[in-house]
Amino acid sequence: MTASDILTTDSLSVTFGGVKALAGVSISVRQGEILSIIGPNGAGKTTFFNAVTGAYAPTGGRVFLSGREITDMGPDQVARLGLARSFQNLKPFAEMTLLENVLVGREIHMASGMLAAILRSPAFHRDEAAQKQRARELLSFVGLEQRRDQLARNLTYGERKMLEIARALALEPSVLLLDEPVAGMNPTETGFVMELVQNIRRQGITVVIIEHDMKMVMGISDRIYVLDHGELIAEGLPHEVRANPAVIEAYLGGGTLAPAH
Amino acid sequence: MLRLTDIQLLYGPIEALRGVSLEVAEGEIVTLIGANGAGKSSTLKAISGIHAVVGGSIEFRGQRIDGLPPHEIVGRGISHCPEGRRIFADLSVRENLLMGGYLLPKSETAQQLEQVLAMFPRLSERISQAGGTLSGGEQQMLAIARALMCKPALLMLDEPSLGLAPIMVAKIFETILSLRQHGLTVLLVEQNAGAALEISDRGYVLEVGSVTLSGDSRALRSDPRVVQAYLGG
Amino acid sequence: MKKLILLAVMCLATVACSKKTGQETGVIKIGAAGQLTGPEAVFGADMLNGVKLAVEEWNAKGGVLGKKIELVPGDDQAEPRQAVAVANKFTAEGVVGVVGHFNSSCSIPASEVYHKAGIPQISHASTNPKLTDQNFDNVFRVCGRDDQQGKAAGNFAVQKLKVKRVAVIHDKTTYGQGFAEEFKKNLGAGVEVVAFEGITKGEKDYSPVVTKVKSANPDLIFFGGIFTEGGLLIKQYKAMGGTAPFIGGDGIMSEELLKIGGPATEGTYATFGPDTKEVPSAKGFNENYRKKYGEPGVYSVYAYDATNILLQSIKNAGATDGKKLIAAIRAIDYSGALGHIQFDAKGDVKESPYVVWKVESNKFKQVK
Amino acid sequence: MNGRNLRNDLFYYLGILLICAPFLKMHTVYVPLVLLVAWGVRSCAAFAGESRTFSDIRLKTVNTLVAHQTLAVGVILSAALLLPFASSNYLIDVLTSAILYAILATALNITVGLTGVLVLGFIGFYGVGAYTTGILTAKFALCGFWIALPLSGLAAMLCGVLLGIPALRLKGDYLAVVTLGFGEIIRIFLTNLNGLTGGPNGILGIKRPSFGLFTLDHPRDFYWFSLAMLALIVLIVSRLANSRYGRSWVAIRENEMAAGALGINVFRKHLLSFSLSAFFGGIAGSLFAVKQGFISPDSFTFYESVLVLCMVVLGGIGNVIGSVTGALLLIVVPEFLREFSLYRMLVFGAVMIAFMVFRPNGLLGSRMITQEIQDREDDGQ
Amino acid sequence: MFLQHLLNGITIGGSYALIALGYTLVYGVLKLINFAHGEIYMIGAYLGFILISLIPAMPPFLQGNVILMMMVVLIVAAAICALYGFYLEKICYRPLRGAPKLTPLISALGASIFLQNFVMISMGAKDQIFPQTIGMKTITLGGVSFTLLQLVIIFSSIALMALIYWFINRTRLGVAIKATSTDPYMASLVGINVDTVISVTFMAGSFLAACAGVMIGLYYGSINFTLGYLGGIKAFTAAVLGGIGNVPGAMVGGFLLGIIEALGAGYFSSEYKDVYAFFILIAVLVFRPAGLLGKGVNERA
Repeated sequence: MTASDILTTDSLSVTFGGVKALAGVSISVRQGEILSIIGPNGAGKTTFFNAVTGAYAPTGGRVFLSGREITDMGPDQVARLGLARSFQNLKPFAEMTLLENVLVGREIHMASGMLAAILRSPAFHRDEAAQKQRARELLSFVGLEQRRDQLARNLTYGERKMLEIARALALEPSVLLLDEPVAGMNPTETGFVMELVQNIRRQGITVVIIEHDMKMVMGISDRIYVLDHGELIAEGLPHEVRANPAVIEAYLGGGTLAPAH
Repeated sequence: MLRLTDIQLLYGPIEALRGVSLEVAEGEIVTLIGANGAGKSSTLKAISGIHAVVGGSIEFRGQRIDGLPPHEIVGRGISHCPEGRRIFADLSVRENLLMGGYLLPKSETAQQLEQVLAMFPRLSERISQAGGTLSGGEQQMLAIARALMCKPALLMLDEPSLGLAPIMVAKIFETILSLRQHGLTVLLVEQNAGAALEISDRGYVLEVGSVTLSGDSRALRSDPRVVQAYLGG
Repeated sequence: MKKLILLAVMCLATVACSKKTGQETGVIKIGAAGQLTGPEAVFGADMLNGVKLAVEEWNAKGGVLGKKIELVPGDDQAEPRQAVAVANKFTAEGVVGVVGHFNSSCSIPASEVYHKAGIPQISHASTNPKLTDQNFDNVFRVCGRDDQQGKAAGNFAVQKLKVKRVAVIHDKTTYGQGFAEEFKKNLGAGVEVVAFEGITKGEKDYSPVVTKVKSANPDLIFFGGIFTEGGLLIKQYKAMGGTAPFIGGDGIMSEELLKIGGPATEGTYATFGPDTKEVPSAKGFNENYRKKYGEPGVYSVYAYDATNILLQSIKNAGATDGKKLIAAIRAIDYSGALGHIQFDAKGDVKESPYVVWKVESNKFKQVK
Repeated sequence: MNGRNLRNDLFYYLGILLICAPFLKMHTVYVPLVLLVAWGVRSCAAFAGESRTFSDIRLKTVNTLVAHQTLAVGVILSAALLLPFASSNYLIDVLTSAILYAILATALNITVGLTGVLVLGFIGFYGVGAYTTGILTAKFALCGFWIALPLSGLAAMLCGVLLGIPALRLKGDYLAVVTLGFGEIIRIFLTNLNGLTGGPNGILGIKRPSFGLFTLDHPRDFYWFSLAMLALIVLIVSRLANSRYGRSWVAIRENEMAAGALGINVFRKHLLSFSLSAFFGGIAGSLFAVKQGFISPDSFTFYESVLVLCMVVLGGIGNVIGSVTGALLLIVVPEFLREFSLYRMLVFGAVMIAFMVFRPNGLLGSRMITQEIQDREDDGQ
Repeated sequence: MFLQHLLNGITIGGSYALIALGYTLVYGVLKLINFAHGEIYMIGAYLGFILISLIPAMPPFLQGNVILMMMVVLIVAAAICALYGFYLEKICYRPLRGAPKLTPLISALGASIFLQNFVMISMGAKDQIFPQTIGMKTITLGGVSFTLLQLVIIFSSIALMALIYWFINRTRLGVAIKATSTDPYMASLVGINVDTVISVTFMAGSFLAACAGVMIGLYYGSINFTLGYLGGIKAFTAAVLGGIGNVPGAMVGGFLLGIIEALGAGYFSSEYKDVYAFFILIAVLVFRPAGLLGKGVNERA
């Protein structure tokens, strides 16, 4: 582990009822980079995210964030330490407005206590106003500012993805994990997300992406890891990975119909 | 074979389809492309009776089918393989397939099962495994195989390549092509517009709940508007 | 829309029809409170019929003080909260006196409401000592007290049956458990209580308790509770090969016990009031009741007499005013279906009316 | 079309009559009753889907209320304050009961409505509160009501924490059954711990609270006192609901995993909502004890738990005002039905079905209302 | 002693299991706790009683054959009760599909209150006494006492469970129920009439509950209109104990609950009988949060 590594795993393993979903994966994410993790379905990519963020308890190995071990921490602790994520199958808070969705992400930055909330003290109002302002900024960052007072259930699929990103950014994380951010999007929309991810990185946030869309992966990644059957089978720069025979065999395929334009 | 005339569909107060008209002829592969929320999946759901249309008509082989419940529509020969595969995770592969042939007379089930398994040899290897334990690609195969069990005349596939590795995507498209050789008509909804148009005969472009462009697949692939918006230049 | 209007109209019509039109003057209202619905509705029905019978008889004779008597039923669902609501409703409607409630846990909180309003309450079945121990001047009961009954049962077990080992079962209710504890208290040092068990009311399977009791090998099994559970207990105990006789209280003293328990109930004892069949007025009660409502329940006759006492007192007092009426009840010397009734200072019946009954050839017979 | 409908209708009504037949034997008078109920519930179902009139009226009412919030609250409160002058002790008593249940429903709404945790044994907390007050003020006469009141809340809260620590790790209906078990366990302990709780005999002689020399003895005074407590609790709960606490609760209700990933300690927030709701439940119990003056295990049955839950759902899950309205309806309506005597609960059951079929989202709905307004405005533009 | 308690537990556990199956089946397809199911069980018991009281009016060839007669009573009562399940779903639950999760709970409760009072008013609040029929003679074997009827009841429960297990796993309709449980949306897309499947599920559950009701009535000899309340709660607990939605789980849970209660009441204090069951339930759920045989609760998006 070098000083510039912000997130590292050391032979991380997860077992479900005897089946190894993740078999000793060691990766390191460098400060400020955009890193992609690709691999066939069931290779363990989402499991990897879940294990890193504390949603699953790893059965072996260790995880470090900014040099601090987070292996056995719960998801909320990990989040407080600056690791945010989005979900593959979207999980917006459907019965809350967009603004409230993002405000939930601001929760860990809020200072006013219960008594202040009951008494509606000036400190409470100040805190609420400041966080609402920040939430609005984040919504406008992902292009949803106009719809801030609508319920999240009324968003389209693509908008929900944007909302999830805004919500994750509300944590002010140092690392952002995105699980298939452009799945089901057309090239125009994909372009927008790529732009967004670049902007996020420009704010100094390290981004880790799971994605199948090779245009996106090859287009913005600084480095790529390839997982298969819970193991790392390749890593490197985009053009290296694309040319790696093991990756082609397990994942990319050689067919003309493969959308790796 | 299938004709949609000016159909309208509401999700609560939101108008999902604002007058979609399209046609599918016997033996064709027809693709619907469009952005998220344009109404592609809604169109399929309207056809299979999952959501009731509030206006317009749907005709299949000359008979109105709008307003019928889903199971009757399946009975008439339209099979809908929905987005996200939706395998019955607790049921075995065999049970999944048998459920696909739920409406077949008992005497024909075994024979149809054999035929479908012949098309997907991988599934016969896993015949008594629970559906949920299959890999993503296998599940997609199972979903298609299940949709074929009811001997449909028209197969509707919703985003069959979604979330699959590129190598698997290629296989799925090969499978769709081979289905046509078996005499099946296919209505395909795909995000992967390039690949979809490549294997289909005709295409429709949906935008905000209505059809804005349609025509021969080859023509669509070279239409600058399509290229710009859906094929990514 | 049309349908909805029609629905609304029908609902309104139903409500309107069920309401009495206008305030009838010239009637005397008396309340009858008990559980008319809910799990113990059978007791409510028995009580209501008893009260009805008395009221009808009085009305047939021209009412009291020249006015007709109107019966106001109040459903407390055996719930203390509802009992208070019923009590308040009675006072608001100008009821001059109340027969009820059934459960002690309903009678006690309701009695406070009646006390404040200065209305007499005569309970027909609340046997918990606490009810009259509150020393409210307006509260009376025609039934006995658990301590009296527990004493009667305990003395009988020790002196007549000369038992050495007793098993006690109760149904965890105010009545059942209270009675069981009083019984236990009165057994004295020479008797060993080999088991003290509680059961859940409303169940059908009591085999675990019965198995346990049987293995404790008692000479006598006491049951504090109601005939429904009593019948099942006796039946299941005998089916398991048990031989000791059961003894219970007014709660099991019912034809229903014999039906539920079948032949197994033979030899079962129960403490209860003396045989009313020998009292001429009771004979009349039994006949009239059967004619109208079928077989009387255990408490029907208590409700009937409580009503008669209330109405007789109104007649004696010559007024429906609370104070006078209460004084008249306290002073009454009444002979009715239950025999001779006078109240002591607390509002309890002066002479403890308990005797012991035994099931012989499928009938309850008084033990001489 | 009519032919098919007629056949369906015939099938429906005849079928119902057929299955009821064994029970109706000689009681032919019940036949129209059964048909009426069958028809009524069905009409509600048909009507719920087909008209917007009711929804329009409701929207307008809600809009007006929202627009003149302060005024509306003022009017309702002063009406509630003045009501006792115009009504009998009976009505006051019924309303006081309704107020206590409204407190319970408001408290339960924190877990069921806001946090999305189904609790089926809520009456257990009510019982603990009531008995704490009973034991402290009457049984052992250790302290007065004003000390017992907060202690009752705290005792219930302690139970909430003790139950919550193992139970809140469970999900959905499993948790619900554990809380059901808790309610039953509390009741059984109340019945059997004779030395402490008086067993099935309960505790008698709990005094009404007093301010100095002035005792809240008249039903009217106690009504005002309960009303004040309700207002206070509703205020606290609605303010919490509209703060970061409420947002975290709703976030957990909507999606636990996502809430956790946003740094919310799901377990701790669950426990907080659970113990708060237990606390207010205990407070309601304490009030109940002094209102009745007598408590026994009979008041804390499973049926009561479900009744409170009904109030929350009936008013609209997650809606604080809805809970109060639900409590009012479920306590007051059965009182009106007393006219039906024996048929009271029968009618009540049918009304409950019909109501839910007619308004599946509860009387006031939850957030859906504001959303409906929003959507309509969007359509208009 | 131990064997006696065990036998007692198994007898009552069989009826818990039969009722629990109804909860679990319905929960599977609708993810709904059918709170009125206990009343269905009660109605079943009453139907059995009504039919038995009609026996004197039956043809003589039936009256002569006790076993045949009981079979007829059981099947007819259960069949009518299945229709109660059908109408319950049609009236109280079907209009509420897609409503918030707790809404059907309230209409279920309404139905429960309605049915209870309906029976109370039409049949009276008194206990109804079954005629003392067959097999009530006590047999004692090695210190364990039981009646012939008890054995018949245990075996019938097991046979009925085997029947339902076969139905769910081996028939096309049964597998369709399983499919609908996993994914009703997809089920409709393969041509399953989901409404029919749900109706069938309710009917099957009610059928079993009615069988339990009739057997309990015959065995204990008396029934009343409040029977469904405790029976319902106990069976529901049993279903959760085994893992709600899981068919074998309901059976295991039912028997286990019966045995726990019998042993608890027998060896400790019977006053706390209901508490043991809940304590065991809490303990089981703490270690196996989805019940004994339940699978992990799926994370739903």
